[in-house]
Amino acid sequence: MNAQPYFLEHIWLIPLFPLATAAVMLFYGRRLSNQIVSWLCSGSVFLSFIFSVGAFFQLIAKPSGERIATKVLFEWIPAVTYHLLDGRIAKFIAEWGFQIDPLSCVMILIVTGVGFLIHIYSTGYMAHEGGYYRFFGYLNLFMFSMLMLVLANNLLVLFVGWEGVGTCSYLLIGFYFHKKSASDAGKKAFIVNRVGDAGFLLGIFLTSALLGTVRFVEIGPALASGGFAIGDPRITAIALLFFVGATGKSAQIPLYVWLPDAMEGPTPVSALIHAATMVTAGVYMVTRTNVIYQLSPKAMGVVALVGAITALFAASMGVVQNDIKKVLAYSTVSQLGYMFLACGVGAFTAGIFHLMTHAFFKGLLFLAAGSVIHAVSGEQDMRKMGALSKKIPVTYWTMLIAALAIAGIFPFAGFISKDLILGKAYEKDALLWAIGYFTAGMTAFYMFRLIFMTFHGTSRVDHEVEHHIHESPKSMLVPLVILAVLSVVGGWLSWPEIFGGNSHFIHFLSTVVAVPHEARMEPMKGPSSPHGELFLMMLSEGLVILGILFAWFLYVKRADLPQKIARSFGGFYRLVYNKYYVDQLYDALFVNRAKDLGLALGAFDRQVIDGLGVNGAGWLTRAISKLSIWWDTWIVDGSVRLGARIVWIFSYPVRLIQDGLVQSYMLLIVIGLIGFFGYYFYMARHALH
Amino acid sequence: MSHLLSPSILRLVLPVLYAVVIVAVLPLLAGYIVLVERKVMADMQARLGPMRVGPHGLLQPIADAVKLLLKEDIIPDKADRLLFWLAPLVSVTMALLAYAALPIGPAFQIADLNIGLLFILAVSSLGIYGIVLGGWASNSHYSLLGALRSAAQLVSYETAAGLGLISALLLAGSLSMKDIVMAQYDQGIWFISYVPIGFFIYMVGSIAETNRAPFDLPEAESELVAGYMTEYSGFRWSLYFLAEYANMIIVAGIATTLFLGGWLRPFASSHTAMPGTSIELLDALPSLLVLAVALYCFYLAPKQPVKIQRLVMAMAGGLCLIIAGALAGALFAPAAVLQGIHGAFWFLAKVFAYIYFFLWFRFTFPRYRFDQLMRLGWRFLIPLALVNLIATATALLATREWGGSLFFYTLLADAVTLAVAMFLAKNDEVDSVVPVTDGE
Amino acid sequence: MGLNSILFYFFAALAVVSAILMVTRRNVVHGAVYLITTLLATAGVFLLLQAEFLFITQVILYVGGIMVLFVFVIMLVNLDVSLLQYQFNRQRFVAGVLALALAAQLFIVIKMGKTSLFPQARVPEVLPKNTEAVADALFGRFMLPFEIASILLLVAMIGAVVMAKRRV
Amino acid sequence: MVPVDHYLWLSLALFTIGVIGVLTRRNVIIILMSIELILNAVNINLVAFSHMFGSVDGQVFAIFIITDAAAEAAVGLGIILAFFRNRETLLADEMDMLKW
Repeated sequence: MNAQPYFLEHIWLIPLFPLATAAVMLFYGRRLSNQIVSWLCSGSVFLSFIFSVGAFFQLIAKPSGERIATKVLFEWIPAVTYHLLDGRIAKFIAEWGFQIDPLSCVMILIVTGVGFLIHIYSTGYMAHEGGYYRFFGYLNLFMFSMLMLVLANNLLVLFVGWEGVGTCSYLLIGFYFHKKSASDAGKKAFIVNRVGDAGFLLGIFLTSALLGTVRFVEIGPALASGGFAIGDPRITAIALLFFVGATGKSAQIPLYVWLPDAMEGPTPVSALIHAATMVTAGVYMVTRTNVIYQLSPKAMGVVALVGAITALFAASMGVVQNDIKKVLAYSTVSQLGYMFLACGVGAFTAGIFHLMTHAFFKGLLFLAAGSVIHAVSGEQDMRKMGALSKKIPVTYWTMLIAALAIAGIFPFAGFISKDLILGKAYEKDALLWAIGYFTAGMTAFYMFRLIFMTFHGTSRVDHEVEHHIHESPKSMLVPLVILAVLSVVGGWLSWPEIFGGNSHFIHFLSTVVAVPHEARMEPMKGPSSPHGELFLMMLSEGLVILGILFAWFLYVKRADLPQKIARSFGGFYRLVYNKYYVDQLYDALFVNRAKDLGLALGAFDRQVIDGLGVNGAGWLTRAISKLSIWWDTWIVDGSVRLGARIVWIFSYPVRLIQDGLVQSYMLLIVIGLIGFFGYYFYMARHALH
Repeated sequence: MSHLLSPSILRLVLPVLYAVVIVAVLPLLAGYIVLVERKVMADMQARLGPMRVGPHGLLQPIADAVKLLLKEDIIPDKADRLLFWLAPLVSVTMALLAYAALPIGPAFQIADLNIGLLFILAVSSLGIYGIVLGGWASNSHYSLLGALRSAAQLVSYETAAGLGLISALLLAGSLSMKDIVMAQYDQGIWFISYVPIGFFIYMVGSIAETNRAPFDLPEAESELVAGYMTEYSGFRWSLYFLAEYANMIIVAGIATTLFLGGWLRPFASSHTAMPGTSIELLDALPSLLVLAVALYCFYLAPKQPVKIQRLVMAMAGGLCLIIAGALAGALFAPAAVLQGIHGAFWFLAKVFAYIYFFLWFRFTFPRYRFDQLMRLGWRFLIPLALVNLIATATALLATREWGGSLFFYTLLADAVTLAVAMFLAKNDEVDSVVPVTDGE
Repeated sequence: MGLNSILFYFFAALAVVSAILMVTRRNVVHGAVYLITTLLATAGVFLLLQAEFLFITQVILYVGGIMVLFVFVIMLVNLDVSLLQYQFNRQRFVAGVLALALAAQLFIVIKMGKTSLFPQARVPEVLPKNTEAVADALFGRFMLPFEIASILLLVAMIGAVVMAKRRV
Repeated sequence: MVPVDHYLWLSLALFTIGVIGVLTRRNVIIILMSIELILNAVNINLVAFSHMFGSVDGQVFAIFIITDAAAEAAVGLGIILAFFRNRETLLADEMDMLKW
């Protein structure tokens, strides 16, 4: 392997910095002051960010065809030779390897950049919380896992990161472990994720069994050499299993239920893990394995459909939520649906692009929401807010920018990425586009419902809280401002060509998505015309503005209307407000059945195994040992004692000599000497004669 | 006359003569050392000391001796008569026997044994019996405890002191006292400059061996009345006393011989003749020194308050003047006589300087507790002496293997030893916080 | 009969008489003193045999070291009661006879060997530097035994310390 | 000039006295001292022969024996001290616990 430039050669250091500080925090953190903890943790993430930027620049310095670098630290599972399902022999190698290409480069920039900002934010937000070092330890452990995930060069290492982020998510959701709802939410997230992980793991097994490799760079060639045709059911199976994993991690139907509950964690955690980075791991994974998906139109269809339905479904739930963070959580689920929709229609790069812009504005939304919550002394219910815009102006303006971005107002970041997806969806299927289109309108509505309920109208803040409302400290505001700027300009990285741009970002990523046997793909439906694209944009812009106006009408102009509407659509409102009773359905279908199974197994354990097996064996052993005791006492011991008695009798005369007196022993020595000399004299005389 | 002084006769006669001189002079010397001790003590405590008997108390030792001899000789009722009688005799015999190998000058030595140093050590180690048996024979608890303490102390510190001596022995390469001095002459340097730490160890060890303060536990009056000497009185007691002071002189003599160049004058190896004569420049030093003392006496004489004191001071000055004259006159005598007289002068000067240190320590340091004493011996001095010995041997080996200055290497060795000493002292500090509860 | 012979017989008589007194005395301290006398007399014999180093070793180590230890221990465990007890045990007569028998046998051996076993005493070479010669032998051919002896001493030292501790 | 066998007679005498002491005395310390006497008798032999053969080997052995005697005395006296502390006796014929 020829030597790579410095930062590409040392990409393995990027996850190592947070790991080191995480170890320090978790082992020694208790003894460190908060200031040292802040400096250490933020510093290590910043260092990672510097290395990521360095790697980015050294990567784009290369010609576009060669933008990939691999670094293998050591062989993790040594080579195992085995038979593939079709009888070929393959060598399985899993190494602790890192890979950087445009896709992972984008991801590490997002993770370390947004992560660093959120670290800064957290130093302000968590300043007065107990377990400061613990929080930062978990956070840095998460950074490590996430970076492992996106830098992995094979599925197994990716899976390690995947599980690592899951664990950290669990730890951080349950950070306030003394609160039952928080620890329950943590467990829920963990268990629901296990379902998806099981699918992912099966997918990895199937991949290694079919293709004989888990390295990303070798999957494409393996597919080609394996002779898998488009639509091969085995490939579809892999793709669907992977997608099961992705639905778990990225909160898609049917495994989305954990994400809204995950809002029990501290707000920076929601921003970092449950908006910007971890939940997008599924999108990243699907994109990373796009060669597989591209071979399976059916799987692609499933991905697109699930994404679209999730987007709509979650948006509808977001409309009626009153908890500010829950609204954002459903919004996240909805936006993730967009990304999967993009992947499903083959626009992987558009999905990643939306992932990035979403990281900016959704991270910003969460952080701003955290700032709001901070301002109103921990209150999260929007019904108890209102008219805050004057009191916390920085938070207000940054949050407004984020809302505009997510709603998709031109020229904010969300507009560009979302319309890219909608455009691609339209090219693929008009129905998908229609769902996405409608969802965009709903997004604009609920986001501005949030803005208006929180910042405008009349103040519904509790009286005693009223006095304490204050703008957050600088450490929280600076990240807000930076993210606001990014939410505006983030989209310009890929300025659409119809506006005279050249889609830099899309081209940058395109090498990752380039399919080796693209020729076999069925051609896209109808080439898009610039005019059509422009038309679609106008159309969605119109709907978005309509949604904002509607929100304004309902929550500012006629603030009494929403309750009336809710009352007149009572049944439907309750259905939506209770999240379509999905949690109850899952409880009835799975959770309680699992509990029943556990009870049944417990009963079996007590009755059959303990009762019959263990106690029966015990009784039998006792019976046998009684017999054995008799044998031991009378036969074995008896014979021993008999022998001893015999020896004792015969040894009696010998014992007389051994009287324990040292001098009589010496006397015996003297007698012995005399005997020797006597013998000597006898022999001497004998010899003489 | 010449046939009487023939070498073969002299070889037999001279040792006997020396022995007689030593045995005769030693009690007197001991008495006057006591006087000096009392005077020094008085001076250090800002008082006059004995002044009554004779001018400036000069006849005090003789009065003391007479008193002791005239005292009633008491033997306790239940004492073991044989051993009670034998013990002081053993003490004083062994002390005097050690003088047999002590070279007071190049010729002034009773016997030049080739194991001279070992002989002195052996004989002085037998002195313990005098103390132990005497303490036991007195049939008194104080005596027995004193004797046991003394035995333990002597055995402990004999080791340390012996190990300290060996570092100098390594440099000399001989056990003969005379050869040791000659080795220092040949190397042109006193061994104290090579092994100062060995000298220090020997000094501490020798104080303990002679039961002097601050190591005078066997006869600590506040605890044991007078230790092993409690039941002794009169002449027997004075024998012990004599033995103690004789031992002081012996250890001072050993230290002088091994570390301070014996009878050699300072810069013994440099020979610079006085211009125009064959007399060496440095040989004039003794007489000049004594002359200075004489002049000082004359200076002080008129200032004395009482007439008799003025007179005595002037007489002392005159005496010194005579001695100075004799020392100066010896310059013109044959070389052997010159060396004999000057050697004795230098040797005695060094011995008295060493003994002065003894007195000084006695009036300066408080007494040790017994466990502290044992800890100092076993946990500080002996390890230190071993390290010093190894370091010195290494220095010698380094000089032999790589060449270069022995002084440099021994300097390094001393530095190492000092570092170890600090370590040991620090350790001791830590340990001494813990009270000793498991002792006898 | 030269001076050497006179001294030898003097020392020999002193040694034997003190040895007998040592074995027979009732008082242990006296016994120790007589043993010391014997040892010193033996040291004198060594000196006559021109073994100066051994002489000094005998005096320093045996008399000045080991016997001091003995005297020390005797004083620690001194019991007035022991003076009133029988000093000899039950087997004393048998033992005495047997010991004398052994002595007689040895006497015969020496008598027999005097002419045949031992060569006539040579005129001893004067060993001018006895200490150096012993040292050369000790640190030359007998290096290994010397080291073993030092190990033995170390073991004995540790053993003695352990023994003498109050609680074992 | 003293003949060699005279040293042997001296040695034999001391040896026999030592053996008698070991065999007949009750006091343990005397027994130990008698053992020292026996060792000393051996030393006389060694040195006498060393002198006779004009070699220092015998003296070296004597030194080893003295070393051995020192070790033995140290351990033996340690045992005596420990024993005395426990049993308040020094008589050898009262020390008979070490039997069958």
